[in-house]
Amino acid sequence: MENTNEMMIEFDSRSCNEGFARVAVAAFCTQMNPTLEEVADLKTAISEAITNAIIHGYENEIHKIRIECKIVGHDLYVTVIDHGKGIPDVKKAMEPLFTTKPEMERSGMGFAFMEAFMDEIAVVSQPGVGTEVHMKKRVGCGSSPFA
Amino acid sequence: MENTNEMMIEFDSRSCNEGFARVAVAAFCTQMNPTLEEVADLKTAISEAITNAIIHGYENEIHKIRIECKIVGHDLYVTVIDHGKGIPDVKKAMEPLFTTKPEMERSGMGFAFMEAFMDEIAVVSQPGVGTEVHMKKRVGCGSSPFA
Amino acid sequence: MNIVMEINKKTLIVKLKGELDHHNSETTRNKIDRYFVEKGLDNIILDLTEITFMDSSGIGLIMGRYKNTVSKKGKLIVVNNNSYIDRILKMSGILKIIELYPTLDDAITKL
Amino acid sequence: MNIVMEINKKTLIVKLKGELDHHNSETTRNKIDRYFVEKGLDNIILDLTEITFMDSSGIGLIMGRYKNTVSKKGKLIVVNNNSYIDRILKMSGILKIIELYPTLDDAITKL
Ligand SMILES: Nc1ncnc2c1ncn2[C@@H]1O[C@H](COP(=O)(O)OP(=O)(O)O)[C@@H](O)[C@H]1O
Ligand SMILES: Nc1ncnc2c1ncn2[C@@H]1O[C@H](COP(=O)(O)OP(=O)(O)O)[C@@H](O)[C@H]1O
Repeated sequence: MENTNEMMIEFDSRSCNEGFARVAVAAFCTQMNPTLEEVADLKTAISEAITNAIIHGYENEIHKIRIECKIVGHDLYVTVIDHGKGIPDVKKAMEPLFTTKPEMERSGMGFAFMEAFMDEIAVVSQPGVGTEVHMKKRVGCGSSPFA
Repeated sequence: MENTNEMMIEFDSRSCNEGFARVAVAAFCTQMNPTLEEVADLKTAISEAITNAIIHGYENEIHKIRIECKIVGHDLYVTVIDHGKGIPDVKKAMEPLFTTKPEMERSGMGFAFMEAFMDEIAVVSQPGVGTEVHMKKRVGCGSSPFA
Repeated sequence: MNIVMEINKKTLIVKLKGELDHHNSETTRNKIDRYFVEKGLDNIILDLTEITFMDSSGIGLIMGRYKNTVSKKGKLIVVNNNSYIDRILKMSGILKIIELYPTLDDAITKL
Repeated sequence: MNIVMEINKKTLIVKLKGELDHHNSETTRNKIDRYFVEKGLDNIILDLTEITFMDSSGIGLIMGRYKNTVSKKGKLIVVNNNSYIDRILKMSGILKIIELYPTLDDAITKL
């Protein structure tokens, strides 16, 4: 249990908070000695999940988005949670190019990017209740965390 | 109510999180178009309050520290909360140079710095229950937020 | 996000600087589209060289501008030489339909 | 936090780089003290020129080293030319007892 560390952030689902949330997660994981590429990957994946909560989950109404982060050794666990409208068919939603908001110029690549940039992703969603995107990434191997 | 925005972070009271917490608050307030000096002031004040929670509130045991931030127009409200041992005499604790941990090379300047770098500070503490440090600062005046 | 636009004959040259996420892509899109329509242009060159962050919202923005140029029988060209943005572009699959050049000069001569 | 130490006669020259907060001050303090004692030195020059962040933990660190040099009848000198760190130093009141110079060369000649 020595090499663990936890943080959580919760913020209004305003698009002006997207940058803040990316920076906060990136700052938290600097203690893992990530490479620049790992930081970039992480920021992109976080950005996709938060954007989805804002535009799909809450459809631009202002409610709370929560990000939970946990470091266990070299593994970073990130969960992005909204209590928005939920996803009726997660499997379909995760197909590349699938989007329910083409009129907003969504590319349907959000989940594909999360899958590409993280090592693991699991989506738990219930219509009318909300969505949780659980992601995991191995970060900063080759150097010891908590230095 | 248009010009408001809220966020909250909660994290383990490990000293390695001090940098993360400062960066998160600074990133949140970039939307207020702060000057470099305002960002520096804010980071110092936050750092003092978090350090106090870690070393005085929890005496280096690992528990949760919470930072609540709210932007209302040009005002930034920040509250740092611990559920640690509390402060028996807040007035005395806030005197410059007063410290209960001289052996840890504390200078007793923490509260003095918070007062100097923020516009307002109020400390609410109860022995055995914990401490809340409420701070306020006017940030980024002369330019409009949420641009 | 910092947007600098310039017109070269029938082409709108757009230089983007900063973070191209969902928050910034909305204003960026509106500014580009207004200019493209007002000036009656056909082509767009999107210079991403100074973009420091991009996610799938950026891909949506590129695709949207691509469609606008196609409907004018024009072209959309992307300029980039940054490896992080390159990965995002490759991964998205849009390079199958959109031309990419490493410098603005290359892009202008290839129009 | 990056610490570079150098010895000049009876003086330990310490160049700090990065953020001097509570987290970093503990290791920094230990490294300085070990060297100061092991090498039997009298004076310390603390170069803060490349410090990007400092709070009252930094003031505690400076005061602690000051006491160590005083007990050896030596001197502690701070080097800094950054206005943000200057404000912190002034506000703390330690400049009433500790000498500050804008460059390392100045500090060395003033010893
Ligand atoms: N947090 C969420 N809440 C509700 N629906 C979501 C959420 N995230 C994703 N979706 C649904 O999944 C679809 C695919 O998402 P994604 O792959 O990120 O593409 P895009 O965001 O471009 O539409 C979305 O169009 C939306 O219908
Ligand atoms: N969060 C806290 N929990 C318990 N005690 C605290 C807390 N914050 C401050 N104190 C008390 O107030 C004193 C003065 O705090 P401060 O001015 O920050 O100086 P320093 O941290 O250098 O001791 C501390 O020494 C401690 O006794």
